[in-house]
Amino acid sequence: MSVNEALDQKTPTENLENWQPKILVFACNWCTYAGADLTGLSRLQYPATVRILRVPCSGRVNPQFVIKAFQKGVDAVLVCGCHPGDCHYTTGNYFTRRRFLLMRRLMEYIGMEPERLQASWVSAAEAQKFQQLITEVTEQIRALGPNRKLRDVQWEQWNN
Amino acid sequence: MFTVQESEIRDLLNVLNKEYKVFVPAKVGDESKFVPYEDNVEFCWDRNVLLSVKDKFFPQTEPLYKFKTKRQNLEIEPLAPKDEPVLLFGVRSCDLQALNCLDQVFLTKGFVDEFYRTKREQATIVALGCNEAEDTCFCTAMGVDPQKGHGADIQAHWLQGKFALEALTDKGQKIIDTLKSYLKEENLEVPETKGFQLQPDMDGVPEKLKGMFDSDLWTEVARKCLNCGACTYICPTCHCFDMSQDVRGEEGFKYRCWDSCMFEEYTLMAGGHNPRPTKKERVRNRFLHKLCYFPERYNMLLCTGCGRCLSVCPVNLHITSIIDKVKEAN
Amino acid sequence: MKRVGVFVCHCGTNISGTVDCAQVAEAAKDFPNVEYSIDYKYMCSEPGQEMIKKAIEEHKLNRIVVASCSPRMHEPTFQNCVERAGLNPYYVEMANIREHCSWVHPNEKEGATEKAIDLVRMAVAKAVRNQPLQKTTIPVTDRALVIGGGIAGIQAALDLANAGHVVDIVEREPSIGGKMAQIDKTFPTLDCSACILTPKMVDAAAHPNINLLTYSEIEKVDGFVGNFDVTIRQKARSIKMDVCTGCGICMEKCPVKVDSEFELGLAKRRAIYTPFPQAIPNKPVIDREHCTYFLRGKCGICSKLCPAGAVDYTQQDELLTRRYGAIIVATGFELFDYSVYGEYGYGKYPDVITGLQFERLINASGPTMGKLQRPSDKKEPKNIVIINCVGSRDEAKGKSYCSRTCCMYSAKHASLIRDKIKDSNVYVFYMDMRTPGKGYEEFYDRSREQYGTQYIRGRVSKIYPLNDKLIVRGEDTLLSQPVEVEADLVILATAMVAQPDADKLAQKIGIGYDKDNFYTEAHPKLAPVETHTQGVYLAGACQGPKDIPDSVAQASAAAAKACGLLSKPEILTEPIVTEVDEKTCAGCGTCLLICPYKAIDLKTLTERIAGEIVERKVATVNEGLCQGCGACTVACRSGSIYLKHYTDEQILAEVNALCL
Amino acid sequence: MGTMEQLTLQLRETAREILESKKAAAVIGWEMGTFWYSTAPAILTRPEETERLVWNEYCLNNLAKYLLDFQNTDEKVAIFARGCDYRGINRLIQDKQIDRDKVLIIGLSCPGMKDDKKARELGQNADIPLAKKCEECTYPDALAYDLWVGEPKEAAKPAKAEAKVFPEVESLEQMTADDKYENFAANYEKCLRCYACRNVCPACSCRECIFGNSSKEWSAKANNLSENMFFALTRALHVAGRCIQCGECERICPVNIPIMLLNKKIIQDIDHLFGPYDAGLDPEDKMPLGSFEFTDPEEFM
Repeated sequence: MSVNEALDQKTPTENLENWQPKILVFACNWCTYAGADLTGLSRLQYPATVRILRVPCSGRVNPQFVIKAFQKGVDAVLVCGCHPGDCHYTTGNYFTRRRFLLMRRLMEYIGMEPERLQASWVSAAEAQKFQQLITEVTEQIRALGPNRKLRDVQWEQWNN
Repeated sequence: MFTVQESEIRDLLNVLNKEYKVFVPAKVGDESKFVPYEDNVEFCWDRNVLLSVKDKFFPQTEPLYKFKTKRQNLEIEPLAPKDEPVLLFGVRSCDLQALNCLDQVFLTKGFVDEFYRTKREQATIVALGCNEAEDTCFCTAMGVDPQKGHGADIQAHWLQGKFALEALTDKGQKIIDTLKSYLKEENLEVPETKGFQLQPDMDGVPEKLKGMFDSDLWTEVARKCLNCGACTYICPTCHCFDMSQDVRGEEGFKYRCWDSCMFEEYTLMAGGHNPRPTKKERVRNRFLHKLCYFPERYNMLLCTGCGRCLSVCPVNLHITSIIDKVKEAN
Repeated sequence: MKRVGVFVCHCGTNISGTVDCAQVAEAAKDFPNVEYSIDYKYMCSEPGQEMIKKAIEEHKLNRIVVASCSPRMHEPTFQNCVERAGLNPYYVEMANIREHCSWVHPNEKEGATEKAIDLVRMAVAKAVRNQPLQKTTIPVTDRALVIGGGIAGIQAALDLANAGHVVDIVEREPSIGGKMAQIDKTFPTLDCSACILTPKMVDAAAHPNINLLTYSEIEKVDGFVGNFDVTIRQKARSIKMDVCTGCGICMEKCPVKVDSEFELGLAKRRAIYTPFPQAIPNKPVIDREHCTYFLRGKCGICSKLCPAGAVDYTQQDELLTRRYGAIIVATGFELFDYSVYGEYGYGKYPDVITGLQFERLINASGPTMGKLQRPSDKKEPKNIVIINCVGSRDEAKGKSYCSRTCCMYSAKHASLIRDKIKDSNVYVFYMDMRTPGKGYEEFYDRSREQYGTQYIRGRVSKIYPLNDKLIVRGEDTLLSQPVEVEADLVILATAMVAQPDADKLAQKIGIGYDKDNFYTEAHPKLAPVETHTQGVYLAGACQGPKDIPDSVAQASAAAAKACGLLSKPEILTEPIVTEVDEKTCAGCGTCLLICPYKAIDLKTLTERIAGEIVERKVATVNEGLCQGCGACTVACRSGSIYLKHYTDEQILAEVNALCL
Repeated sequence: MGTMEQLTLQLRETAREILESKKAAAVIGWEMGTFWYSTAPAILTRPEETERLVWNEYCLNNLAKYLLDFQNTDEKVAIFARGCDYRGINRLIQDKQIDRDKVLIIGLSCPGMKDDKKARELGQNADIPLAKKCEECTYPDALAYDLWVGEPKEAAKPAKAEAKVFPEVESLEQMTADDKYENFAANYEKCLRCYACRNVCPACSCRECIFGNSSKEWSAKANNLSENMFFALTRALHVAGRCIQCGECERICPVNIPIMLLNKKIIQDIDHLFGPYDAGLDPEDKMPLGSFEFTDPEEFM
């Protein structure tokens, strides 16, 4: 399967008109997940393009999950956690920060659009910030269109 | 023998391309491999390609069937192999002998591998003689005639700026007939392949190896091995594979993929026991399989002297030096 | 065989108002391993939980997925329900289709339903891979730590001590008492603040189970519930506490005079001082920043004069580490710095004072022995203006919240002034009068009818000095006309804000705090005095503005919670901790560098490899210390250390399910 | 070159003396390979074997990782060490796979080795260029050693700490996203998943790798572009902060994938983000991803 096949291949499952971006959010249980809950409690709206995956701490998010997600066809990944200093486990997010400072640059270096992997500190009280973040990322990804890079297309190839 | 000018080989290949999917040996970046013929292809006539034709018949990853489970019942949908007549132009004798080894494994002794068989039958092979050996070549020592490809339909030679074709089978003859307009009947003298630097003496080695299972030659030799899979994946005769599946929910594909006896997981048993725990056993197994077990089962060496493992091995663990050491061993 | 039951909750209409629950339940039917899928109005209700139990027996389910609200709210509920049905509680997975779905996508019904289906598919994929986990027990040290010696801290300590537990109170100031010690009278009963507080302070000091660590601060908090290793910095008092009799001679003779923090700058204190006469412990402290001996090495009068020879300049700060089972945070509040308000004079007019300063002026043991006088010229004020909501309910320059207590203590101040100075005029500028407590409205009526306070509904736009008066300009919105008062004294009812270093302490302990740095309770209704950090409880204004009755009530609640914890020799802990696969662990020690709790160590393993006896190092986890953050599992390249309930395989299953 | 022949003799003498006096149970060095341009690692245990040792311009293999084969013996092991071997040894000490006092380091001053692939092409009497990894080498000599072969030199000092910049990484960074991806995908389209790059790497010291272990669900055994890229990126992340730039992975890759492009990018980013760091200089210093600073750059506020 040559490189340009990987590139110019339209997203096999959805055609582009009613395509909805699929964004995976890793949310740490103590801050961002609670912040997302508060966004709900305050009835603040944001697009239904986001799926939140709960992890105990942003320090639990392995950069390899991000690559796996892009392989499986996610359009963007958001890693969220407590503000440095607020981590329930005191140091978890300091390691997250180092890992994802490197990971974002590495992904951009191999050609992934920087908007597709973002990280952001959202505390349990920042409902507004969470809403704005999701709305903003969704707009960015809508502009970029579906992600085809790193995509595992073996399944589709073997199917037809 | 029919000849065609090297400059017209592209027209000849275009004709063949109409009827067959033609693959030719080409330089791609720093490597060389068989690629579908296109006009802008950069041919690689002067030496054998790095990646052999093995994966045209025994691909590194090949889906075998699709399955779907719903509660207890299971549906299996076999995948029909693509019927696509293929023509491999320019396969060297060592690779053809390697194919012959693969034929033994996949087609004989009551086990016929359908996937391999259909690809093999759909393939028409034009062998290409070697004028000059590379420093890593030692096919003659392994009983392979560099100028005569085993089981090819046409034997070609690259001489004096011309390609000489000679039909070996009637399928080959039919092809030559269709290309008559491009060919000129003339006989060229096929020189002897020169430039062999390595001449390992295989005489008596398989029998001697039978008694050398416990020799500490293997401990010595295996110390420097990295246990990577480079030699096995580059070797045209290595044919070990593993089964795995790509599952999505309750649907999936069962596929076959290359595996290497050099990997620890290759012989890892379910209970955690590993009959070949350290690299000494694995290195020993690789060379015994090639030079002793395979000949014992199929009376044919599983090494055709192509020399690829000599060029890729990071630590210079060469089968030729193993053969020499076995000869010397008491 | 994994048999999953999916239960989709309507939550009344909270979820079904947007998400088509029936469709979600229907779609879940053909997810892998799903045997039973139903939707119901209230899953967390009694009938709802009953339905789960019945379904488990009937369909022999061994995995449960509940699609409802946030797991942060009802995961324990459904885990207990499932446990009662004989299933391991960790076979439950929740899909948050309320806070994360129906409530945030009201106008995208179709999108929300599709998202709900995705979330359920993810939960099913994770549930299928969940392993049964058993809670383990850890020992509980029967000793409590109360941080903050105000009324809340004292009350909590007394309740704990009376329940038979040993308590340490750590108070930053030289004496316990907190803000309440500065107050004169308390509403709504107008009984004297000291008369309520000082007996409790004495009880606390005298109680055999209570140790007072005053003039001390929290340096470091390690460990976890039942086993908090707290390092406390006991600042050097320069006084030998056991020798000093508290006679006070040193305080009279000390030549240095400095603004007294306790008197809020309205009076001076000496370099060697006790903050207020009824201080407990009633032994002085040397303020090393202003004491001449420490600044220039001269003087030393206090040590010369001290009959007991209790003064000891050589004392140094001491670091004390103790293990506690529970921590109650009662660090109180601070007043809003009103200098941001130009209209009130940026804090430069001496006769514009805060409510607390007024408490000092009117207090019998205050700087003016209770005689109300203007700080500028010591004259008795006639016209007094009280301004409410200074800094509260003001998004622009102040705090967005209402500080709950100002209306009441302004009414109290008005009543006290009118009572003390019969011919005085007291004007209270207010936006809304908030009198929520028992007897509060009646107290406000009395201050208006009986004491004749004049309440003006409106904001003060400007205060400016005119010869010795303060002209207070505002607007009476009820009469919709401007108002101007020539005031002798202006009292600002400033907002209650969190302590300036509240966030630092929270980070030390590992508890959450909100945008105003008030500490976040686990849940406003379900767990108002607990925090998300097990074993740490909250009491008093540090959790949010509140008055004394609420603070005391909360203190007793926190004490009760702590008693619940300390009364047991050991407690069950979350089994979500890490484990090491010793076969693949290479003993490289990278995980040791990551673990904030020092829960991982290297041990020597002896085993036979290929016929040889071999010793090698592998990592080992102390399940008690591990809090389950999982940061080590990412640092482990071979995946030898994994976090139970959040293994790589489980998370990958969720990611894969997302994209089926 | 005269001196290299002389050094070879000294090498053999030192090795023989060590094995005869039982100072070490084994000596790890290089011996001649099958062709004039090839050498191979030599792990010798008997004194007479030391005649096979050689020191020429093609001693390219990094020897450090062979120390892992001696984890279960408690005798010492001697190893000839150029700069890159020395850093490899420190790498394994930092991962607690070997301990320093069980290694007898014999320092050698490395002149920079020649490119064996070019040598095979150009022939014996052509002017053969240095190997790519040797051109960019910053530490040709071991920083600490127990013995030294050749004229004594004072031990090299760690280079001045400043953030490294790699020209090929810089040029790649300028390309558009699609071009970068096209380049990256084209490279890893060729990958055979033979794992030679992993098995030679002194930063890859796991007992069982997630890529050789189908019970771990990280990777599929299928060889397709997506899985190959996952392998490449994951290994780059795993050796982040550990890669000593020995360049062996790139040199021995059977299909010539420029693997170091990923490692160099991460090394460059670590230097700029967390301060200059050279892996394998001192096993005691903090690994960049095993530690953090409160003052780390903040991009996620």
